Order: sequence, then C-alpha cells, then structure tokens
Amino acid sequence: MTTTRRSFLKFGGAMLGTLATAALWPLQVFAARPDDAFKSKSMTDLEKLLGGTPTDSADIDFKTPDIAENGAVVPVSIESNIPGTSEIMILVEQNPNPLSAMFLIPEGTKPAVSTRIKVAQTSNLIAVVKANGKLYSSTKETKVTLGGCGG
Amino acid sequence: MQITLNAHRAWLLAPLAGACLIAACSSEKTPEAKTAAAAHEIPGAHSAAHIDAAFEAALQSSFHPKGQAGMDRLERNDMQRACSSAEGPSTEVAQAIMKAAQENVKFPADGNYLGDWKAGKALASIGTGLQYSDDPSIPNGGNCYACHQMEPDEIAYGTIGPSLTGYGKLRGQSEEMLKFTWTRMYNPHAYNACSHMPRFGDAGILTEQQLKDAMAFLFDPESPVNQ
Amino acid sequence: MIPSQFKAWSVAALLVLSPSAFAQDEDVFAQYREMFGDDNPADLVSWDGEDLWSEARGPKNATLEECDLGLGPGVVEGAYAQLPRYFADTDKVMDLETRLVHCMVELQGFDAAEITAKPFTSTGEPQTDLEKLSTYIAGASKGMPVSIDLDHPKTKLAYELGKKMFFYRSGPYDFGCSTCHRQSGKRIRLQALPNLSPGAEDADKVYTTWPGYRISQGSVRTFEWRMRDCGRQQRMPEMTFGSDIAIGLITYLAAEANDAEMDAPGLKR
Amino acid sequence: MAGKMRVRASIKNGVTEVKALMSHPMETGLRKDTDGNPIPAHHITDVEVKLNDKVVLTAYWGGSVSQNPFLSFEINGGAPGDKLSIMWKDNKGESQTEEVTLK
Repeated sequence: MTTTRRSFLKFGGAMLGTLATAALWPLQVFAARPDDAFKSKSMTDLEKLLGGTPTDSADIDFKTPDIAENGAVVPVSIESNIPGTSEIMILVEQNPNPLSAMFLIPEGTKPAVSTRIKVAQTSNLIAVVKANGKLYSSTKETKVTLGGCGG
Repeated sequence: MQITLNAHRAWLLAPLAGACLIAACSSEKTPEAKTAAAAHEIPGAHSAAHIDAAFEAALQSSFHPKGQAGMDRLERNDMQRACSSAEGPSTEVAQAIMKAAQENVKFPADGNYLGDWKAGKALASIGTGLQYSDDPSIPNGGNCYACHQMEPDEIAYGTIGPSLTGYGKLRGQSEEMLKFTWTRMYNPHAYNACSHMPRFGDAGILTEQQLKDAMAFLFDPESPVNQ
Repeated sequence: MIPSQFKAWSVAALLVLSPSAFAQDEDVFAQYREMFGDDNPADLVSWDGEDLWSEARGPKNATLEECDLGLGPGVVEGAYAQLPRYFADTDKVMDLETRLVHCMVELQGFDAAEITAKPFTSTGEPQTDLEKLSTYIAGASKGMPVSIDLDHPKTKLAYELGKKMFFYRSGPYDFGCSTCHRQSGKRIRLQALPNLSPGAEDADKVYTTWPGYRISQGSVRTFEWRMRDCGRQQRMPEMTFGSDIAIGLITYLAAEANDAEMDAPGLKR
Repeated sequence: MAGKMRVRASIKNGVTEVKALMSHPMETGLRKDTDGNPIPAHHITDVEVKLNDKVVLTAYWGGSVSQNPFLSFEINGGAPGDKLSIMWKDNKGESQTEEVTLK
C-alpha cells in the first residue's frame, strides 16, 4: 500500500483528503491529566492513586508479543468486553514509571485501543480497565531480548 | 608444553571440532558456497589481475582511520589472506594454518585454567571491544552469546557456533579437555582452519584472566552453564 | 597423546551438541513483527522527502526536479530499483545517495563536503535531508523488480569489487561480511542473519527492504549507513560515504537481488 | 517544530476505524546523550480526538509511549462528510492538529 502523499490522496474508497491545519479551536483544557500517576515509581502507590487494586478479568482481550525484538517499540492492543468501560490504562511493571498511557472512552466509542510502548526490560504488562467505578485487569509477560549483534 | 598432534590422531579431536565444522564455522568448502559461486558466473569483463589491482586501490581510498581503528586493520596476515575467498584454502594450506595456530598458543603461566565464572558470565554477553565506537580503556567483551547457546534458560543466543550448554558437566575437567578448550578459544584455527571464531588469545582480544574467567563459566560446576 | 576414554565420549559429546546446535527454530519475532501491520513511521519521513524534492533550496535556490536519477531528469518512479548504475555525465557508477549529493551540488549549489560530513542522523536527532529524500525515492520504486545492468564494464567492476570485499577478512577479529553472511538460517543472538553469498536468495528479502525504519534507533537508515555500520562492527576503520568499496558492496548486493520486488521503506529491528 | 501527523480513517458497516501516526521524539527525560548529559523530557502528554466537535477519545501519555507514536481505535458511527480531528499537546506546550473529512 504505497503511502507517499500523492498516492495517499489518490487512494480511492473510504480514504480521505488530509487537511493539515493550525489549531482550529482554542486549546481546551483536558479533564485533569493525572500527572502524579505518571510520575509514580511503584505499582503499590500507583494503585492508591488509581483507586484500588484491580481484579483480574478474562473479559479483557489484551494482545502483547511474547518476545519483543526491541523494547523501544512494543505493540499492544486492548479490547474491553466489560460493560460500562470508561477508562483503559497500560502499565509496565518493571518500567521506572509503570503508568504508560491512559485512555478515556466516552459513550459511542468502542473500548478498544492499540498503541506502541517502551518496555525497559522483560516485564509484566498490565491492561487496567475502569468500568462502572470498578477496576479490572489483565496481565501478560513480554520478554525483552538483547537486540542486535551486541556491537 | 603444547599438544603434539600427529596427523593420525588429529581427526580424533576433529569430532569435537567437527561439531563446529558441521554446525557452522565450517571452513570454506561448504558445498552450498561452491555450487552457488559456480552457478553465478557472470561473463567476466575483467581479468582477475585487473580486479585485484582495482580492489587494492579501492581499499585504500574507501576507508579512513577513526578512533582506535587505523588503516592497519585492512592489512592481512597469511591466515586471513588464505581465508578470504569463496572456495577456501587447499588442504595443505589448511594444515599449515592449523599447525601455525597450535604452535603459537600460550597456555596459562601458572598452569591454572579456571578463573571466576561470574566474570566469565558477564563478558559472555558484552559485544563491544576494539570498534572505533568503543572506549579503548574499557576491557573487550567476549560476546560468546553472539554465536553460542550457553546457559539453558537464556533465550538470546546465537547459532553460528555449536551449543555449549552443559559444557563442563559433559566433559569433565581432564588436563586434555582444559588444554583443548583453552586452545579452541585462544586460536580456533588450531582445530578448524578459517574458523569464523575470533582468535581471542592470539589476537590479544581477551587477557589471560578473561580467558580463564570464560573457561570457568564453561567448566565450573557452579556455573549456570552446567545447571 | 590422546587418552582413550577421552576419545570415547568426545564422540558422545558431539551427538549431544548436535541437535540443539542446529535447531532451525521458527522466526522468534514473527508474532512481534506481525503486530505492526503496515503502519511504518518511515512514511512520515517519506513525506518529508517528497516535499524536499520539489522545494527550491541552496545557494542556487533551485529544486531537485531536474535531477536525473538514471531514468531522465525528474523521473523518480522506478529510479531506485535500477540503482546503482553507471552515469555518463560523471563517468562513474553511483548509488542513490551519491547521485543525490551530485544533484544537490550541481542543481542547488550545496557543498558536497558539507553534506557528506554528516550523511546519517544520530539517535534522537531529526533525519538528514539525504535520508528523507532516499526514503521517498526508494518508496517510489515499491513493487518494481530490482534490475541492475551489469553489462557496463564499470558496473561489472563495481560488482566484482563488492563480491571480493564480501569475502575479505582482516582486522583483530578476522571478520569479513562472509563471517556472518555466508550461511543460511544462522543468527547472532536473536538477530537472523541473511545468507548474502553469491547466488543466495536471501539478498532478495534484504536488499529490497532498505532503506528501513530502525525501531531501535527511531529513525530511517539507508544502505550507505548499513555498509558503514557493518564495517564498524567488523572492527575496520570507517568506510567513506560513496566510496568505491561502499558502492561496490551495494552494487554486488543489488545485483544479487535482481528481479526481486522492491518493498521499501522497510521496518527493521 | 511539531512534525507531521498521518491519519487514516475508514468506515466499515457503521464503525469508523482510525489509525494515526505522529512524528514526535517522545523523550522520557531518563536518556543520556553520547557525552553523558541527560536529554530533557519531551513527550506528548495529551491527545484529543473529535468527530464533528464531539470528543470521541482522550488520551493521556507518559514518556514511555514509543517514539513516533502510533494510535488506533474505533468509533461507532461516523458518515462520509463528517470531520474527524486529532490534536496532541506535549510537555513543552507544542501542539499539532490534523483534521480529515471522512469519505
């Protein structure tokens, strides 16, 4: 799928014109970003900040690679099948700051996100879902290997 | 004292070295390389001599010194010259390479082959050393994991060399086995002419103590390689 | 003298060694790579290159739209798949990156020494102009067969120099390209090593996916960088950008990948 | 200089799938440069996605989201002609917006 700009525009069907614009509307202040949660260094005080220890749930479809060729970019995807899901978070237990990303899911948006995160070393990756004020989680380990030829 | 191997006995060690031959660091004449080169003959517009001359000139104009890597590193000793081709050396040249390698091995001055396996474990996964991007004051790594499997539960290992898992447990610590393994690391060409393995002792990459530490990592019953 | 008991189990040891030593395990990272889909950050770099191509710059305040990459002035589509090639105007075999420098000097008035002093970015820095242009131009050959014309004597000589360098072993580690790239199915740690010796088809998969986005460095890397960085790991002195050996190696590897379909920019470790 | 952002959105039976690639160094502030001095933190902190001015996703990111971040998600609904916009803001106050019209 060629992605150079011109062919990107020519691409038919559901593709769309891209319009790079300056900020169209005044910079909204987002609902408060939990800055302290992003700075917290341990799982325990993170759980205090997030409001309790999540209960493990099989209704979270959490995809992570078993072995990551490079910890700098680890693709993860989370889909919550728990009704009333309003928040999804990604935690990396062994990272200096375990909280990596947080997503607020309003009505009408599917509780499913994919992104790529940095995993400092082999670690448990935890997807935390908030639904109807309760916390649920799914945990998977990703091995991070010594990349390259060691040179 | 160095191992005196007469030709008849040499093939006895070959099975051990053979693991290397068969596995990966086999010398040049792998069938695959021979047929591939032949099948790929492109009608030569240039004589070998012309290519060689152009090559020497290109070599000098295509590199420049940087950090600890000077232009001297483009020069080759007899072994490197003999091993720089698709077909590889003739049998006599290969024997000469092995003989020269065996004769120049320096065994530990105090006769003690085994150092600290923990230090050996560390240098086994350090891949830096002697590159122009490396700090010359930092000891060179051995990078054994680049090519060998060692500890059973370490998944990031290479497959150019044979697996060394359980090395000491399997072989014991007889004088001959310590000598053989030391030689294998000091100068691999002693048993396998044109081996892909660096001459860790002969080329001064690792110090005598580092070689001892690597040997301990392989032989020491405490070492995770033997768990 | 070889004690007899040593003989007996040395053969046994070989048997124990052999199975795991030759395990052709499946690609350990297939799952990891597959999760990337086709969303490659190199596309953003390719867009920047497309802009640079038609932006008036340099002392002569000119664009690169008159630059002849071998298929005629301004023709980008399909040009990369036929490089390196002989150029009559310079009477030299040139790869994409040296040809771009040539155009940036001739058409835009830039200083060659300045460009080639830092042709490659470092981790965390923005991509260089050469890298942006190379990503765009390589992407414009996607799906087209590599076709290196070895009939011209100078291109054939470049090929021979590259092949000879492939087997050239020197330096403290006795390394040559062949040390790591002459066998199939091998790897350094978990890094798969393509067999790039004459006639080995791994060149098809490898040459066609450069330039590529290197995840570990968060930036696109070009083939000239690839040659230089391999030289560094071989403990050699630094390879000069656009030198005869660099272009020889690239010509050799490109010719070994003849007829394979270009699929750049790739996504790499 | 806020780099480019590439947004692809496709509508399949009533669900709009969105994929975004953003150009950003995403420095955590823990990394050191070649001569050993730490590189200051510089990463996206907030992302806001709107469909015709209705917020459909908000994201808060730390420095451990990968460089040149990728984000994909799905919205129930969305029709040709709707306006989808994605804005990010980083800890240096830089911002980038990309707006696309669904086809």
